[in-house]
Amino acid sequence: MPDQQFEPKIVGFLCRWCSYTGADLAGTSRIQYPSNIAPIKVMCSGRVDPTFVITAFADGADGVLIAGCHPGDCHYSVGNYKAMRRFPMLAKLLDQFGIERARLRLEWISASEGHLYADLVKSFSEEVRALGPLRWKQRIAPLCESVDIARSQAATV
Amino acid sequence: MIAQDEKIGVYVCHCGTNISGTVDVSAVAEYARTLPGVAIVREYKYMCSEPGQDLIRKDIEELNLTRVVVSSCSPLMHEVTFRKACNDAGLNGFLFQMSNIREQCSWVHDDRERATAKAKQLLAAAVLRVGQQVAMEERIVPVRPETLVIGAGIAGIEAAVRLADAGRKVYLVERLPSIGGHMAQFDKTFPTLDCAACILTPKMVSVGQHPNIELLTYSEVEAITGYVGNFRVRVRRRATSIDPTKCVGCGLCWEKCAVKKVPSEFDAGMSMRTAIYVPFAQAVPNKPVIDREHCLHFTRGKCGICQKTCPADAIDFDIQDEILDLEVGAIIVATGFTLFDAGELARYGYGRLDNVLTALQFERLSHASGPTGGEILTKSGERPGAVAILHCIGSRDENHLKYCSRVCCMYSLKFAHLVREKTHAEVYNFYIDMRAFGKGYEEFYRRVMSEGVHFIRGKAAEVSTVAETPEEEGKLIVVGEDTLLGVTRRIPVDMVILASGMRPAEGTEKLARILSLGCTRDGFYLEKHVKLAPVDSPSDGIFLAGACTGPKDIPDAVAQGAAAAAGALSLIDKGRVIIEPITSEINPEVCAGCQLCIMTCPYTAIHFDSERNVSVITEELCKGCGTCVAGCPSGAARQKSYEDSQIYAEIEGVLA
Amino acid sequence: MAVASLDLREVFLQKLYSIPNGRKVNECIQCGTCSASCPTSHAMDYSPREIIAALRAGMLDRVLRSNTVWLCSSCYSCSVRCPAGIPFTDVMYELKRLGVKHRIGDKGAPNTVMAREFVHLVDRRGRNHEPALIRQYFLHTNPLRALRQFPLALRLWWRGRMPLRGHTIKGAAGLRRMMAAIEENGSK
Amino acid sequence: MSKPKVAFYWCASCGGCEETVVDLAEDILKVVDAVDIALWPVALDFKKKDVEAWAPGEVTVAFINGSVRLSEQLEWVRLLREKCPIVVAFGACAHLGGIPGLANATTRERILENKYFNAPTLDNPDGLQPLTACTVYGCDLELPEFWKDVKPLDEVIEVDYYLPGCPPPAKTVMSAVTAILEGTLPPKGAVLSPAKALCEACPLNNTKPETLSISEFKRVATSTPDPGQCFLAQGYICMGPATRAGCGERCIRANMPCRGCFGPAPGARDIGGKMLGALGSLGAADTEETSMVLADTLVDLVGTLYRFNLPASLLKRQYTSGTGVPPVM
Amino acid sequence: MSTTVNSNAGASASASTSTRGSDGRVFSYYPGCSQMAMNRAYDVSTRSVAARLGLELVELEDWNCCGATAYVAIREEQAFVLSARNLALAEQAGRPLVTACSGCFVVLNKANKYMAEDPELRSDITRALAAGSMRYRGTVAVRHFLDVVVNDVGEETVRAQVTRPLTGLKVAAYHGCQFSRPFGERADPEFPDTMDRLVNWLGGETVPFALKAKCCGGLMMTTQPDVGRALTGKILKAAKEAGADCVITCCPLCQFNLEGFQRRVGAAVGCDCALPVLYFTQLMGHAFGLDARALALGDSLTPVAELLHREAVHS
Repeated sequence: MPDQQFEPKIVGFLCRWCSYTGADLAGTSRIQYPSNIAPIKVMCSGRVDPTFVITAFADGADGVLIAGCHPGDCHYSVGNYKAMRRFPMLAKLLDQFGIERARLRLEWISASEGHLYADLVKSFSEEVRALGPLRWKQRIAPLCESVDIARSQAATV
Repeated sequence: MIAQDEKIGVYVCHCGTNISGTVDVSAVAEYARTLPGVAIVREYKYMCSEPGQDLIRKDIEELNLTRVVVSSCSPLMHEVTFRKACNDAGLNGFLFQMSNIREQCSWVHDDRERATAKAKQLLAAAVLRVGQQVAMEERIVPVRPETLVIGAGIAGIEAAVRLADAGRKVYLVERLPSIGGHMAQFDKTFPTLDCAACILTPKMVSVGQHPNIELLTYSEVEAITGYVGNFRVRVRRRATSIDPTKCVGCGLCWEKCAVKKVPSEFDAGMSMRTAIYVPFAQAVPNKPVIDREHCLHFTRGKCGICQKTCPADAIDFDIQDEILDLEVGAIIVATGFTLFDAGELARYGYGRLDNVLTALQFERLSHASGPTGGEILTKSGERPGAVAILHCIGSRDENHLKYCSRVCCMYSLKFAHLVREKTHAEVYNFYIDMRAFGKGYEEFYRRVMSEGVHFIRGKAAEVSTVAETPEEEGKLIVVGEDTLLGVTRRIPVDMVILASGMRPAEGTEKLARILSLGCTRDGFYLEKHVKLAPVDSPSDGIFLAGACTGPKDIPDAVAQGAAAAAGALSLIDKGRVIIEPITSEINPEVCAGCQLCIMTCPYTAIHFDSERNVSVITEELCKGCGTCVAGCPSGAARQKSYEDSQIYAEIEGVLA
Repeated sequence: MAVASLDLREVFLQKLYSIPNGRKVNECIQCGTCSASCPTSHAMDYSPREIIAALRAGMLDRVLRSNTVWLCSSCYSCSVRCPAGIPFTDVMYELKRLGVKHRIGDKGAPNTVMAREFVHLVDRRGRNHEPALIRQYFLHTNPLRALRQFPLALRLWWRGRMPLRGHTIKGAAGLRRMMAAIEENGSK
Repeated sequence: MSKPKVAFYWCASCGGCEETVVDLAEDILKVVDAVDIALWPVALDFKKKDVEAWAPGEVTVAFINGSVRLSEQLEWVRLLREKCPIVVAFGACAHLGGIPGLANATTRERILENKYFNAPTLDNPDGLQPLTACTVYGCDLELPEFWKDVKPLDEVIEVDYYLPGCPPPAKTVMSAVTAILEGTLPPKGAVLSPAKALCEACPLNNTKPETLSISEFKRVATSTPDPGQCFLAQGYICMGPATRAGCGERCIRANMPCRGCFGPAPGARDIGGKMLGALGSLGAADTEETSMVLADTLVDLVGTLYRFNLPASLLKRQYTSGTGVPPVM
Repeated sequence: MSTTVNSNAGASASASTSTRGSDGRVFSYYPGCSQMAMNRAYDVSTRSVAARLGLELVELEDWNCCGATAYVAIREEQAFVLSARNLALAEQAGRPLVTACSGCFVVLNKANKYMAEDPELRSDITRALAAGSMRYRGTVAVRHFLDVVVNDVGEETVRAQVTRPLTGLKVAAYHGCQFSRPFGERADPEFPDTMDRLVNWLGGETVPFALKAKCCGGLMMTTQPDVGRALTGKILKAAKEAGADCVITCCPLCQFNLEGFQRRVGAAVGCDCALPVLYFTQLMGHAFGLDARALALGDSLTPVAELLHREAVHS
């Protein structure tokens, strides 16, 4: 059962030309969507260093979106192809670390697809909500945590 | 980390009630006071107004602010405004940051509490980010003097001619074989009843002959890269199969063409054309193209009559599509509209019942060079005794086009007049509201009323063929409520004209993606500002004209064409443009010379300096995408304005 | 005295707005498409368009006293055609319910009887039983007319289309519990 | 004036770093001439109480190798930190977590389960598990505790300098010792190695082609690289472009792509993220499908990209509540 | 387009597909009250042709009234409860729900849609269902049998079953209102051609029929006979004038209005309205070679048996 109280935090890396403009369009068109996403503008989806994504998770994000121009429409010709290739590698790496693949999305949103952006935020928020909090920060924080290992079975030789 | 001695000024905008209606601005401002380095926080009704900007200027001067953050609308909207305000007060504009709490917060969330929480997140991101920003110089780049005009309807033609007359080179790209657009199809123009061809043809000719206009018909824009002043455009010239240098346009080829049954696009399907054809007699350029979809040579590998017939030996089946790479400083988009497909509304019978015509079909029917030589006749060749004109077909309809198409009322009046004049038939206009807003329009409405045209205030509900009385037998019966009487009326007529609405031209969305333009929900291009910048697109250097931003009549389209030309000209004439310094550079202290960035760069802007064993970016060639930065494994590459540290600060901020 | 007091109007608007797209009545452009599309508008006191105008003018009285709602056959022509996206058929249902609930308007008598008998049957047995419904309907409206229907009834009976006994579902008790629950909810 | 005293201590390590000290060869004599070794468990028997007896500052430098996983290790490094003005993290394990740090890719529970119940060579009929306390002949014994994860040295104590490498090359060690003796140390917190990536010094760097288009990633476990060409150009993941130089290119010269033991180059926040950024740029795929196929040719990304520095990376350690299945040990 | 590499997408996707039937051939069948009484021929013929087409119709166990037009007219939420109970039963059975009654089709669909769109309503209904120990999660697709036959089963399978093509038979395909309005997503709301296509596959032809989706008057035939007769009369008249030999319908109420009152309707509109009226399932079954009993042709008030055994239909 998804936790209805849990409000996922999603960081969105949006390319300035297509996706950020598309997200702005959702605004000028007053299309409502959940407030779970916080946009960060980059010039191109190809600028999204996988380290940004890892950092976002490490800093407490429950989901990360990378959005760029549709393949073939990149303002910088081919930057989005780099994002496209990095994405499955990164998803695979995070998966190996127990970060569910569904927490990371790569989507193509053009400047005219405000409604698509809104729909995406809706569905992504729901999906991440269903996964529950990542709590990465808390997981990696404890230092020298002491746990009894079979202390209760203390034996006498 | 924000240095100890920083003094950051934070300004939270209400934007009237645009922001404060949903976001608790005071709470956001209160929160801002808790952020590191923040020296002063103010909220104001309209930060972008002169007094709003003054607040910033004054604080910079009096409080010696070292950095400024404005929480308001999209940076795509007002970043330049506030940056300039900072510069005016002596603070480097790049020590300024904006947080977008309108487009991406107050306008898209209705829960006050959560919208306020998000506004705080976004503000924190901006404050942390600004702490990492550095003073920079603006970058000035030269502007190329050429302009690309996409679409050669009346708006595009107007823009091209204006620019060309000003002595500037114009590339005019048109998808169809001829320029002229929809206006070339029209019979008369309202309200003056000028002959459309008479006023358009001279303009078309001047386009064809202008030394400064390079006409690229039968062509489409495929890709655009670059930025204001320096666009690189890829255009595909579709193969016409005709060598234009040899063809004299004698017409023998299409006379002989074996394929004669292709519905003519220009005549809106009211007549047939051949596979090798000139769309209409006054076409510019007046040289045929071969429609390869229908040509027997291409579909079945036989025929070739035209080639044998051509006295100039101009027909060459082997001509291939040509790819042109153009460099231009400005782009004007004038891709126009297409008619709403009345077939979507089965109840009006278009495509099902004879003598139900679209507006464009009627234009052709009434046009002297149309299929009937300008006589208004039913399909059986008779003069109609009664004609109904149904307004708002597709328009003002939640299920189809939500907007008013603006021109239909007036062209419907024009049709009514033409029908009365040419046939003396009874004419019934079924309308919801009569919108006659332009110069001379209301007068024209009165004139048509005085001509005995019937006006029924009510939208026609359907066109029926089921007669209920003997008078209705064999007629098209238009059923609609006369709302002024509160009575449903059934009007038997011989011809129905559907005043179909306007929707964006086919391919508008695709071009929007290529150009990174925004579209409204209706699919029309989005202007930079619907009132104050109606011919500017949100992307610098790209202008919009005509019906591609919404339905327009001819005078408005022409005015916009001229306005867009003025916009392009003011850019070109200045010869240079200030752009944000977002280029990348490589720190030679860190670079190990692995050269992976060189392979990553889409612009060959990076080269290897073997002397120093480091990679070097040529700033002039760098477009600032930052891909090399993400691909630099040692962290030597950095992107100005989008430094890693700034992004990390932002991530930290939004997750605070 | 106006039966449609201000309170009733509030109640009604609230109900109306709660149906999907119910608020769109405020966006009516009075184009008349609904009226001209309605197969029975010629028999109505007020056409659908006029009903919306009256609703917006606050003349709920006029609306409820008209025969319009009882002439709606739920053909959905107006709803699919309405350029303002008003679900007019649903508006009609809401008006019917309001009329029945507050016992306003007598023009709908036959329909009210039909509906009441229908509800009665279904609530009891879980299903409708047509012969019983028809019988009850004529008994409560015009028993004489029932006589005129007799030949048809006979023809139907002859073909086995008038079974005498209806069917009661196994879950009838459960269904009654559900109905009780929803009624309780409604009275809150 | 008496000679300065130094201490060597080892935590979770293989002993290779100790070997480096021995590898100083005749240089060790210079060291011994110059300093007194106050503590060196690998060679001489010392007790904790001996160290506790040191006066503060009596021993100048502690060279600590190995990462920290046991409570005993924490106790010792804290003690050394208390006593010595300078602490040097010696080798990849102390610096970044090192090979033992890869254990962070799984969980303590799984490690113990494997070790005490599943290992094929195991004979543990009574199902014994390690205890932290037990009573032997009436005496209560306390034993070191095995923590949840592996940490680099600077996560438990403050570290003054880092000597990277697995192990640090003898030359680097000698120059560090010299610097300490001569008081010519760089600012505190420095990694005592060049601030550039390995490609800088790589003998194969000039064999890199003009463009790279990798359609499949290869592994040295299943094929042998051509020793005369840049490994990346051949599709082998060489961590050189993201890894700090200074190792003497030992692996490269042995036809082994760089495995990253010197840790990230100074400009890289996270070596794995950075390397993925580069690898994604160089892939040949141009559709979403082929991108996935390309990614599928990458085997054990954590083990490849974070072989020596997982505990010091952003990922740090296994997130245990996810659905991802930890790699089988 | 999404490029999410989603390893556990199954969880969310399954909800919408669980009721689609394992091979798309097994349905929960909802006959509707009318088919139990005055229109049992529709039920009989539906089951017969379904069996021929390889569709397994499993009657929904203990179904109840859908909450039809007459019910919803006075009690709304209760009507939704009635629908929801059926939907819950279908969900339990894990199959999509198919009905041949256009009225039930609209009512069940509407309940489904409104519950999906209105969380408040959904929670009210959920609570009511719980009082009867039932639960509905909102995963059942409601289909019209005609839509399933034409759009799922399709031309090839239908044609393959034809043993008695309807050669020469001219049919007026009367779809009525509620097959295509407001939920008939795969048919034009005003000019549906679903049955026209079907008749064509059966070897017959349909006449152009402008009133094919106009209202027959529904219950008004009983409550407002004047209005009802006029509407039904127009339809029969138009069908006759178009040269139809018969009318087919896909709704029990339309069927009853069109066939049961032809004499009085004729008197009302002033012309002869006598015309055989069948269910599309009966016509289809006939073309499949099924006997009269399997199609309950004997139930008809109009001379359908004679119609179907004319020479023209047999050639």
